[in-house]
Amino acid sequence: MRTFLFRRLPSGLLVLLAASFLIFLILRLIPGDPATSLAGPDAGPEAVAAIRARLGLDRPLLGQYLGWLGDLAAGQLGPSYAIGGEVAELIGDSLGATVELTLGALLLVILLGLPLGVLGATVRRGPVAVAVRALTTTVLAVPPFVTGVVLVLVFAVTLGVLPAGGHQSILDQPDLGVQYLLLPALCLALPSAAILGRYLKDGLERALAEDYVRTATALGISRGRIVRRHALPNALPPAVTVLGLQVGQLLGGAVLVEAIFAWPGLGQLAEQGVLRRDYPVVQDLLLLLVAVYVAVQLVTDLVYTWLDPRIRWE
Amino acid sequence: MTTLAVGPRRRRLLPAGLHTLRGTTGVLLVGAVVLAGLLAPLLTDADPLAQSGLALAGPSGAHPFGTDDLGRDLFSRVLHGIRTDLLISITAVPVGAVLGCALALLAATSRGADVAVQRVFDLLLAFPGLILALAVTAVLGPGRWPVVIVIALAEIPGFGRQLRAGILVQREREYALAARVGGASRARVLLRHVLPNAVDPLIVQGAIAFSLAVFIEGAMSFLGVGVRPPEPSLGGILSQSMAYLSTHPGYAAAPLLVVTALVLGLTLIAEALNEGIRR
Amino acid sequence: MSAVLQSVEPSGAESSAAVLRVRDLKVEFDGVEAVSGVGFELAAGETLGIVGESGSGKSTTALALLRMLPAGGRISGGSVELAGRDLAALAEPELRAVRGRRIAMIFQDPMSSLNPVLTIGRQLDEALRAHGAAPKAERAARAVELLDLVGIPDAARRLRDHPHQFSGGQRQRVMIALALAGDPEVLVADEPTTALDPTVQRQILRLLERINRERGTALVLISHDLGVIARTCRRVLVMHQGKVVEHGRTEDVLDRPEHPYTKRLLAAVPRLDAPSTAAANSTPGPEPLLTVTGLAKSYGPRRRPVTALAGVDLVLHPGETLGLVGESGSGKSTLARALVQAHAPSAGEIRYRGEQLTRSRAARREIQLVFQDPYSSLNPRMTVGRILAEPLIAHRLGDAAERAERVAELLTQVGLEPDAAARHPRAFSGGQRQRIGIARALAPRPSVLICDEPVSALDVSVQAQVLELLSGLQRELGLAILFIAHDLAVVRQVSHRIAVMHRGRLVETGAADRVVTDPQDPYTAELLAAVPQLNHRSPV
Amino acid sequence: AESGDGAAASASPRRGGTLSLATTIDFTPSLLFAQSANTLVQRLVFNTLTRYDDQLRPQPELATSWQLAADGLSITFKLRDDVLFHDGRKFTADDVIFAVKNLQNPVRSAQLRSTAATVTEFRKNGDHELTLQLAHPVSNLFDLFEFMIITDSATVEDAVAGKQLIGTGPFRYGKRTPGSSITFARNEKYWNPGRPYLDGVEIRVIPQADSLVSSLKTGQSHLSYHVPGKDLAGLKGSGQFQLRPYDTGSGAYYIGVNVTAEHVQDKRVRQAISWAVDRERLVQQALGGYGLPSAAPWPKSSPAYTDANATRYRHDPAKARELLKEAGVSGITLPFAHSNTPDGTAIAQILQHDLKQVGIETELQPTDSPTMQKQLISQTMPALWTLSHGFAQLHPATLAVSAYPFNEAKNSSHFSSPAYTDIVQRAWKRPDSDSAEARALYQQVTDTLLDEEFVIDLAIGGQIEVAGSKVHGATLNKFNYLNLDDAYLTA
Ligand SMILES: Nc1ncnc2c1ncn2[C@@H]1O[C@H](COP(=O)(O)OP(=O)(O)OP(=O)(O)O)[C@@H](O)[C@H]1O
Ligand SMILES: Nc1ncnc2c1ncn2[C@@H]1O[C@H](COP(=O)(O)OP(=O)(O)OP(=O)(O)O)[C@@H](O)[C@H]1O
Ligand SMILES: [Mg+2]
Ligand SMILES: [Mg+2]
Ligand code: NI
Repeated sequence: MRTFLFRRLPSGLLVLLAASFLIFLILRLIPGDPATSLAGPDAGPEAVAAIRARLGLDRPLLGQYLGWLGDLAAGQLGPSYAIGGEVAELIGDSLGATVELTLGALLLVILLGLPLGVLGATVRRGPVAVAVRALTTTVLAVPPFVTGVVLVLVFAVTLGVLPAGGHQSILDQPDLGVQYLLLPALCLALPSAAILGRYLKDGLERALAEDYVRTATALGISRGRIVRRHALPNALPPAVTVLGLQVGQLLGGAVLVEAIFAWPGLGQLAEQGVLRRDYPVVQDLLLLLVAVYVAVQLVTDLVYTWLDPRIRWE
Repeated sequence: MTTLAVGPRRRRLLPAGLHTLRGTTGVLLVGAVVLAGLLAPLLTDADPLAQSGLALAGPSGAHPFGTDDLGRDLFSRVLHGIRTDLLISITAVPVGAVLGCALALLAATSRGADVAVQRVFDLLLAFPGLILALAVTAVLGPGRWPVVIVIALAEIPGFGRQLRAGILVQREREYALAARVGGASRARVLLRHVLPNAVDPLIVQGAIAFSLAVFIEGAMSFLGVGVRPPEPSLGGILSQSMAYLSTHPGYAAAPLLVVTALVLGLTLIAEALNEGIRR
Repeated sequence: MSAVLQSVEPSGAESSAAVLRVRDLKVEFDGVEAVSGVGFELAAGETLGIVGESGSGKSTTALALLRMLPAGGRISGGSVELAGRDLAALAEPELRAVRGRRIAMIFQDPMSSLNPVLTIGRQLDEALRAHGAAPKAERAARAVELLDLVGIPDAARRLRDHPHQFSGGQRQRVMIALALAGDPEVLVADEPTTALDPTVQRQILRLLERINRERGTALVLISHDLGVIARTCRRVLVMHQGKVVEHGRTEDVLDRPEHPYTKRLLAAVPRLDAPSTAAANSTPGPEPLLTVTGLAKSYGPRRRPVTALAGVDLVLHPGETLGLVGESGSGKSTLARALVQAHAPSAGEIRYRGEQLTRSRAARREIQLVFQDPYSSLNPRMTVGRILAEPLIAHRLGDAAERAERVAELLTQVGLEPDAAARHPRAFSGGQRQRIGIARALAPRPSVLICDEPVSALDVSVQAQVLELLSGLQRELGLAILFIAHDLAVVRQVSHRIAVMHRGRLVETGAADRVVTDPQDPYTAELLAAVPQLNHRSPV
Repeated sequence: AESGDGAAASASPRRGGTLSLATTIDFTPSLLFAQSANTLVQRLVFNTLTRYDDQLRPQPELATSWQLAADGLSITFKLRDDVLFHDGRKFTADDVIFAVKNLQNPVRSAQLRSTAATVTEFRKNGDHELTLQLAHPVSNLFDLFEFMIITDSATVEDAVAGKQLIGTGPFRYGKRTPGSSITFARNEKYWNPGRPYLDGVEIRVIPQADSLVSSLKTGQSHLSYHVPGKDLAGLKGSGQFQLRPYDTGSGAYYIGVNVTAEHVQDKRVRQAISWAVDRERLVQQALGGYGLPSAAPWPKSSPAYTDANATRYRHDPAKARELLKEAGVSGITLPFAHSNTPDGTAIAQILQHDLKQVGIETELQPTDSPTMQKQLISQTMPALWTLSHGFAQLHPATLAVSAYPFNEAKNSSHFSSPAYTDIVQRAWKRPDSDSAEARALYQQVTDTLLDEEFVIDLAIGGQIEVAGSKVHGATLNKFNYLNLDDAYLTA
């Protein structure tokens, strides 16, 4: 495991470096600059120039880039340009909300995706099969921004059982926190759950066609047990890879869902940052997302290895 | 007597599996949507851009799907929206697929290249898509191209990873070794022998890719960086309709119906092909 | 155990002692009849062998006994009565109670038939809990007992291991242990030893015999190897094209075959005691064509290497066939692959006509390989014509027209019609595919042909055809052949000399007849002793 | 208690409760001293010297009384002496001096900087009295004091960095979660005894307008000023809410014209555009009917507002075509930038359609706001764009000297004319703002604007307060600062 980490570390760092460069570049390529958006709607050019100088935006680009990397290496994130506050605090605050949302969604992805996949692979006919198919298709066909609005309309406005949006830390008030978390997490989880279910269904179908399932059947083991105890463990490793990919999507793709549910997470912060050209916030945030993603990939590979004994021994 | 063992698959004119009920239904659904898009000018003579004071009207003889918030005929907009989305998908998905496959082939050349390509996929997957969408549109200006680029970029890792996995498996097959022993160069083994056997999963991936494309187009419209208004697009109509979901749910229904039919059709085709391949 | 001999006629008088009674069984695959009217009875503790050519319906019959036909297949007639109940009429839960408990099956390929991600202990436990709810500790004890029974050393510890940590022979034993978990009355074994070398094969057969003897489990053994049947079964059933063509006591059938097919089958079986026919076929040239010295190869990470070849020395003369035998995993395929430069050896050198072998295209042309598995080595997406033309294109031999001509010539050479070029590999039978593999290897006109187990997967009649083809080619083209196989009888028949491999080394090399009749190395002797022979008679 | 709150306080006010306020736009600390889209925070944490009543007459707040010199060149304030900042420090005349100087700093980019800059000298008469000396008289002087919040000089940098806000207002700044919420707690030592009634205020940022409406409907939020017009009808119908329009409006929608661009250099083309657009339909379809179609920038609260100005241009495509013909313009295509928000896009599409009817093709350019802003400031706008502007709600001179689209010295339209400059300066540099003479000048400004049409005004957006039935007494000042001094929640 240690060697595994060592082997992955250099390429991971390279990814981060490449990402940092791309992020920096993309941000500067976007027209509009932080000083003008900071200056407000009726500012004069002199105000803008003064702000540019104060933010150091008049320095050469390479200097700005290296300066950023240097600050990062020193653990200094500095103040935000436009949103207000320290970047570290901003990211720290929204990171908590995003982690909550992502973990909540991940849990739902598993809770929904698993049965969808298993039922999809084992029930071929009848109302259950139709229901599974209908659910999967709808979820895949209806974009999350529609799902979100519909969920709010149904559960918050019409039924009034769940809040329409906002965030309550689950750590402070678990019961209330869960109520706030449920809809956005569901909205975020649905497409991923459908995708996971799909891959799982595929994997299960393939596993169920394997010879060892024939062996188990010949031994008189019941169908249900074969699916659960024999086929599923074989279908899980590839599903875990898919899940790992989805975590990246959940982390980064939450912009819309966070906007709909007024969830103060990284997605919102990133959108705010881009909309105000708050370079420090966006740069650090995107880099963090890439780093988290790289880490998630690493964890995925470790879990994969743990689930599949064949790899462990090679 | 020697029996012919049943081969892993049968080749027919149409890909295997599309002859099943599931496959046929899928082809019909997708065909209907595509045809509706292609024949849009014949199916309706309403101008999708013409506005009137009659906003948010319900379905009527003149407006089968009603009108939108600016008094435009929704039926015509949806049909023309299909065209837009088809055009976008038909450019973006193949570009993403080709780039992804090229990277996967590059990965097959050496260990170093493999690690590098894998990290490129990581990078593409890690970069938040919507931020990328905002950035690309801001740089290029609004329109169809940024949407195409964002979708293509999003499709690269999907295709690339699938193909890479396929190549890794196929490369270890004996026929690849046999080709090598027969004197074929590495490149020839990869391109002529391994690649044709590794592309099967991409058919399914391709089908899924089209629904992803419609998704991304919609999300970009939602963020105001989609196709240039007033050009209609399915995602665009859908995102505009959200503001009226509680007061005029019919507005959202038409584009949703089309997207659902398209996705259901593609899913069915993908599944049918999948089964055909596995058989 | 006393063997109760049943009436030879399956449709004859009913015997109250029969546990399994099959009557006029018919199986269809999508309307095509694969098994048509098979019938037999099996009494407790009895042994029955089923032989027949590939595709004659042996496996299908076995699966029908458990009502476990693959999708598309169905029992279209007849009955399978197990302890008086017709399986065809049972509901799924009742069937489950029968499977594993009354009748159990051992499948051919032990690797794919074991669940790769579950430990052996878990799989045994699953089998045990499928019947009766013994407490966990009791089941664990039973599992150890079962592994012990099938002769896995250190059973208690190995429960925690996964299938890939066992050798091929051990996996087959685990399969048997699983089948025994439900203490079945009937055990059906479908080609349990086909891929195994003689020593391991003997161990498995002995185990089956012991189980039959000690526990009174009735045994149905399916094999294409008549020697295996001869040593294990008291009665035998010969199948051909879905029908039983002959049925009787093993001695009777083997000594006095009545059906023409049975006669053909018996005639095709190579006999270990038959002398080599190689010398009559061709005379090796004096100058060595291929010289291998100190060849070594190891796999895996540098810190934990697996040594596959540990210093192999070998010469091969033009026109000579060198047989290579040895236990599974001894490095035979590794050597073959090193010779065609599919991988670089860790040490040692290979000389061709006295020159160091290079990676140049010209050098690679001279040595060609015929693969063990004819199907997986043929590209499924290419026509046979393309497959055969590929080496010609690679070596830039001729233009398109010349290549087409050469392809037709090659096909004729290996006994196929030239119009075969337009078809894909899947449209050919196993034996035909093996010929295509040989044709491909011959395409660039090599002087050395390496055949890695070219006949192991084929039944004896097809095997005979392929062997005849090879010796014909040697006769005409003066090819040098390295012939790898695990069947010593076959090897003796075709080889001038035999080399015996054991744990990555050649332990013995000598004239074919000499090695078989007068082995010098103890390992060779062990190997020879393990070969099942037709003249063996089943123990009573 | 001051005047003007009698009507609101019909039921007896109740102490306690936390008011939850929903907004689509987050508070931007760096724009604390500029008028931005979110001005809910200013008057909660801070106070101003004076505040306007409905007739634009200044009323005392931190200043108890004032004396404007007859020549309009100086003003003397008497200040309250019982006011404490949230950190316990006493409020004095120095704080007023700092506040004015602060607005003179270009970095603060305050729109009223030009007015603040006329203050040349500060004379303190003790801690609670001071005189401001002006370079010349200005007609919008009290706009400045309505606008200028009194901040703590020591922590002003922290304030614009979003770290802490220290003022004298009714609420203390609590915790801010950017993009999500800001909380405020009651200032127990507020100078206005017994106020505020509320224990706290929470501003919830809900970027999605639909979500904001849901939040109101579910009772999660009590009050909002950011409900899109098209959702108001639904809320009004439900009977759950009180809707209250403010005459100040929420800014005006306009088409900006770059007068250096081809074709639109010609005044007649610009006028044709103004005739071509259907302002009524725009208000109906894009603003849900909540807004005032108007060719002039002035909302009803402005002294310059007249019906005649508002309806100077009506929807008259024939007239537009005639003007275009006269100008010799046909078959043109103009680039047309607009904000890429749903509302901005809807408005642009409506305008595009209307222009097309008179033969002007446009190519829409959805642009995000920072890009637009940069183009505005660097004067690189395309031929046409549509946006909204503020600052017409007070004294008309403020618009022309402070709002960038209308600035006589430098604007995004590249428009300048000596006549415009002269009239603007004359309207601005005068001591009174409400005389007949002043009004005549305002009319001249309006006439110039409506003739030149470098800014083609379309409609004044409605400023609607949506309050749940429990909410009472919330008001906005003329700069849309939220005043909750007298607000309370009934049970
Ligand atoms: N799943 C299937 N679908 C269709 N046909 C099948 C299937 N399985 C077997 N068959 C056909 O049934 C016949 C009998 O096959 P079976 O596997 O029983 O032969 P076998 O005697 O076991 O041969 P081998 O020695 O090669 O294993 C063959 O013709 C085969 O092609
Ligand atoms: N690619 C590989 N990586 C690691 N170990 C390998 C690899 N290929 C073969 N080995 C190991 O090298 C040894 C020799 O294998 P090889 O395939 O040459 O045996 P063989 O004599 O051909 O056996 P069989 O009769 O079963 O085909 C075995 O222990 C095997 O497990
Ligand atoms: Mg078989
Ligand atoms: Mg081998
Ligand atoms: Ni054999």
